Amino acid sequence: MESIQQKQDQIIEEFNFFQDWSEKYQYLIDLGKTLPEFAENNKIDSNLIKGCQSKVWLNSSFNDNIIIFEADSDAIISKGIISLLVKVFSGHKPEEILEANINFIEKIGLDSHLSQTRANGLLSMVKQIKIYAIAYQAKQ
Amino acid sequence: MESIQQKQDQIIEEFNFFQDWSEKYQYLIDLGKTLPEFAENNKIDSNLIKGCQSKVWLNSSFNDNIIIFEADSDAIISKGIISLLVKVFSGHKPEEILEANINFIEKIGLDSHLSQTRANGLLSMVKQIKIYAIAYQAKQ
Amino acid sequence: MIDVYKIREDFPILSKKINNTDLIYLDNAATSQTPIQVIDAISDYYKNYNSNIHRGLHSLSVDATNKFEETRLKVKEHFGIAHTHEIIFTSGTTHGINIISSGLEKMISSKDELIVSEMEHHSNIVPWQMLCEKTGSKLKVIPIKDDGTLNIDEYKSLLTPNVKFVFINHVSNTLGIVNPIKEIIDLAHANKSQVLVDGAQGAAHFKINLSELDVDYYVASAHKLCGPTGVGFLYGKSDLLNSLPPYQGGGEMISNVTFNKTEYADLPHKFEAGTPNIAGVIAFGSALDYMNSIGFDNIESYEKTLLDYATESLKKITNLKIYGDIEEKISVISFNVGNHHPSDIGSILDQFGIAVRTGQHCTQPIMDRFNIPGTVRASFSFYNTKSEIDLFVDAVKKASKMLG
Amino acid sequence: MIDVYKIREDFPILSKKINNTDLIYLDNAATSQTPIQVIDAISDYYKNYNSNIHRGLHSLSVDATNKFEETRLKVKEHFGIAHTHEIIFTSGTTHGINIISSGLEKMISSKDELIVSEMEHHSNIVPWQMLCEKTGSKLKVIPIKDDGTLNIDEYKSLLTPNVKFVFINHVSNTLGIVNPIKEIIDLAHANKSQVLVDGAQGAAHFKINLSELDVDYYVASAHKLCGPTGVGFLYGKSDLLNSLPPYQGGGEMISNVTFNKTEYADLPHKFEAGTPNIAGVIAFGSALDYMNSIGFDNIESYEKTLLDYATESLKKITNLKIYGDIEEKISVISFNVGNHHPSDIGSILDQFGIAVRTGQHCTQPIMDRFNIPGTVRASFSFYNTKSEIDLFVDAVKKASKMLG
Ligand SMILES: Cc1ncc(COP(=O)(O)O)c(C=O)c1O
Ligand SMILES: Cc1ncc(COP(=O)(O)O)c(C=O)c1O
Repeated sequence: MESIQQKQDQIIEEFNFFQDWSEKYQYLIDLGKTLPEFAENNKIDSNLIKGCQSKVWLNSSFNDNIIIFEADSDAIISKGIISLLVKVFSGHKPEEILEANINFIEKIGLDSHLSQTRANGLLSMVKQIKIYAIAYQAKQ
Repeated sequence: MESIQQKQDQIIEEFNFFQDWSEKYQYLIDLGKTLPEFAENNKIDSNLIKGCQSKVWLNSSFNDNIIIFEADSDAIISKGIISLLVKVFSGHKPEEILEANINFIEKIGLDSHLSQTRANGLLSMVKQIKIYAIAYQAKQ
Repeated sequence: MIDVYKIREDFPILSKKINNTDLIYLDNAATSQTPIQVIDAISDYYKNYNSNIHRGLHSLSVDATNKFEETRLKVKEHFGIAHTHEIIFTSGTTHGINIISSGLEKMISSKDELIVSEMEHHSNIVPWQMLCEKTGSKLKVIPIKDDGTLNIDEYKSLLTPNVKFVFINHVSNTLGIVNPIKEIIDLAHANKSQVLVDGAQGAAHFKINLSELDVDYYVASAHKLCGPTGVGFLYGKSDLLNSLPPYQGGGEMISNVTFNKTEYADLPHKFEAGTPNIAGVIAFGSALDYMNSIGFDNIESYEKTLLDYATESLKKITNLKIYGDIEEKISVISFNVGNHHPSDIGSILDQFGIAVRTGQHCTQPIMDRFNIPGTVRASFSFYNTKSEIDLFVDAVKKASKMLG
Repeated sequence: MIDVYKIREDFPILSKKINNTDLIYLDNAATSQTPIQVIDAISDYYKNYNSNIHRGLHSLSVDATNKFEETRLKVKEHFGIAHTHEIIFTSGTTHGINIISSGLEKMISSKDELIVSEMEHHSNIVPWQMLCEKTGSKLKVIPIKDDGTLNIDEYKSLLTPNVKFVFINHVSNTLGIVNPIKEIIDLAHANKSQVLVDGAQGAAHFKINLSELDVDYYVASAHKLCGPTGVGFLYGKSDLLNSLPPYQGGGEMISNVTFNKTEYADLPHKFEAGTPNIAGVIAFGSALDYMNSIGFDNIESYEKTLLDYATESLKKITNLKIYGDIEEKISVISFNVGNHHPSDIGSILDQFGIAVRTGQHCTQPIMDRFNIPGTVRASFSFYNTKSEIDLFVDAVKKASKMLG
């Protein structure tokens, strides 16, 4: 299993190939479409992330000291973005997540190409992921 | 008895002699000081004119078809101004007062040399004088 | 007629670049842009006669007071109001509505009923819900039909003797639909109900005469009328305003203060507690001047041309659905494309430098009515051009294609 | 130290002529003048990113939202506030006080007592009188002594167990006296009473740390702090603000609206209904930056020099009486000369191009206390000079001579 940093570097490399924002958006949209189905009964208010104009749900489970994230959104670009986050964070220990330095978002220029409301939504997502990590760490 | 217009013309002529605002103010102050005493028991709320920062009282009496005005103020410049008004309007018939075209205020430059709050106060005074005239005319 | 390219020169923001392309501003229903004349009026105030008003004896204060009161006169003239003291300056539509909703607290009881419509902005819903909660009175809702218009037959049957007030927007900010407010007012008056019209969207697009409308209360915001943020006005018939208690306590709104007894000042001051947005009110006057110099008739007919052109062009896009596509509307188009989330369309449009609004537009009940998460809303103003609309329609097509 | 002549170049209005002489602006307690940096911030907003905030997805809206929220951060830093959500933007001090007075309606009963002081601005009296009228609670008044200061012994004896709230100004706008608010707050807290401080005059003249003060609520206006008109802020401890009902209903302040149930948004939005004064809030941030670039320590010590100089010079005038001539004060001098009516002095000073305020300064109880119709109030700011004070004192002498 790759580390969180390795996964970020991979994403950064991928995005380096894109010429302009439309390719980035197209990639996010495609990612959004391929994100695995999210169980309808997990679309509950307690999984909803505040601060996004679209609805974003984030669910997590904890097994063998490892957190698995699943996510969904009713907007496809949000779904693409959160699928990046799931890719980066899912399958890691709480400690790893808490220690991780999240830099791929700026590096791939998402923060400037996403409107800030989206970027804030993204921040909320990262925050929520870290909150889960803290909670599971406490459980250990 | 001179007409209202004649009295206004007289005032305009007097003010023509003044070189600057300070002479005009000095004149108003002196006028204010020489305005006859106003009976304390006439200093009642119903005689008070709204719209002045200082208190201005205007009292009137009606005899032989003629209105006599008396006025007072706790500020001396206001008192000077209202003494001009009393001079112009007192001793006239309601009709004369209602028909009169009041132009001396601008002509002597009082409206530009008085701050507008004062000028508004002055307008309130003229308005009050006309209201008295209307009331007495109705009584006839 | 309108020389739109000449007009655009008055708006510095319109030559701005967004994401390296020209800004195309189609979010006019949220806030209008500001011509240089209005911006200059604000600077002029602060550079030449900034001063607190009404109580001052010195020249600056006198100038500021006079200019401030001049706007009241302009509002009176422009909106066909009988008396200047029937105009209360507010910080915006929301503030104006809340002055009334708070004022009615003591005048409404649990037997009374209030009517709003399903297409109201939250600002014209929540204050009445709060009022009902405090007084126990009942809020009834005029439903909207599938085409987005009000169901006037339903309105008539809701108008029972217990109905004390009707709260209705002149124009829907989401659908652009112009409501038949004259009819609504006349029906209400025949029922002895009073009417407050939320004119946030109405005031900006055509000329209205409040005396002829015979409306009881009317509220609007300057920032939708080429004016500054933080300013609006409330019109009320003077006997009604006189019968309401003051809203806020403070300076200006009193004539006499002792610890035993405080007397309130006359209208309009009774409702204008504290130092107002002096620069803003003065600039609002300039905004009215500006719009009148262009002419509301010209604005109305030009915006209608833009609306028709945009509606036709958009309709050619497969799966594009417009909400409230009727004849009687201002230049606002709310739509969705297929099942794409409005925020997806909006984000992509932003990359093209096109500013539209997406979401619920503070009208959640409309979204619930049509069972959608939101819409993309493009709203045009007299400074928009047909070629902007072409670029916009083209971008919607591209966005839809990208989203697949 | 302050280079006053350099600073004056930032203020376009200070080079204005009034009645053919240079303007001498000594009405700073009513409203402060506005530096070009703040004026430019307003223009910049309208020229470059005017847009409605918070709900927008497009770039302009994002820029406007970020700049708006930046001011909240600046207020937090400047006033030593723990959390940004404890800061509510208002249209001014009066609005802030009324948010609280309206919010307390349901929390106060006829057994409760409230305390104000005899030196309050009407804005910090009338709302509490209105609250008492609605709730039947009792308003008690801390008297002032002959020297203008609060009678703290009386305050202590008024602080009985029934006292729920104390409302007090930080600095008297009429007398310039700085109240011992730390002591007042600590005494109140020991009595389990909450304290609202009216900081309209305090915030502009020295730096304060609200966390250290441990004050429950604090309100101020931007227009007294080199900022624009129509903006202010309310600070409240978050648990207290959370416990209050919302003030106005409208957009922004809700998270969910249906006709069955409406949920209010979290702080600070719960209290910020409707489109705010966006340009104004952003310019308020620039005003704080500007004043901090000069430095509040510098401002405080320079203004003290002006105050001492003016006080000494005025005292040499026969029959001139200063109200509140004590050590702990800001640069405000209220006075009368003999029996001359303050408006007579003020009118003559205006002819000399000198702007002072005359009258009751919205503090009628102070006038009643000293049995005077009003005062002449000269208030100095960090951009005033000693030579302006010389001209002012000279003009007072001349006025007094003219009046005889
Ligand atoms: C002490 C004090 N409180 C309250 C106010 C009211 O402030 P505003 O008019 O900005 O609401 C003022 C300003 O005159 C003041 O000096
Ligand atoms: C129909 C309608 N009502 C009320 C409002 C609220 O106006 P403001 O935010 O200026 O108070 C708006 C503006 O969004 C609106 O469009």
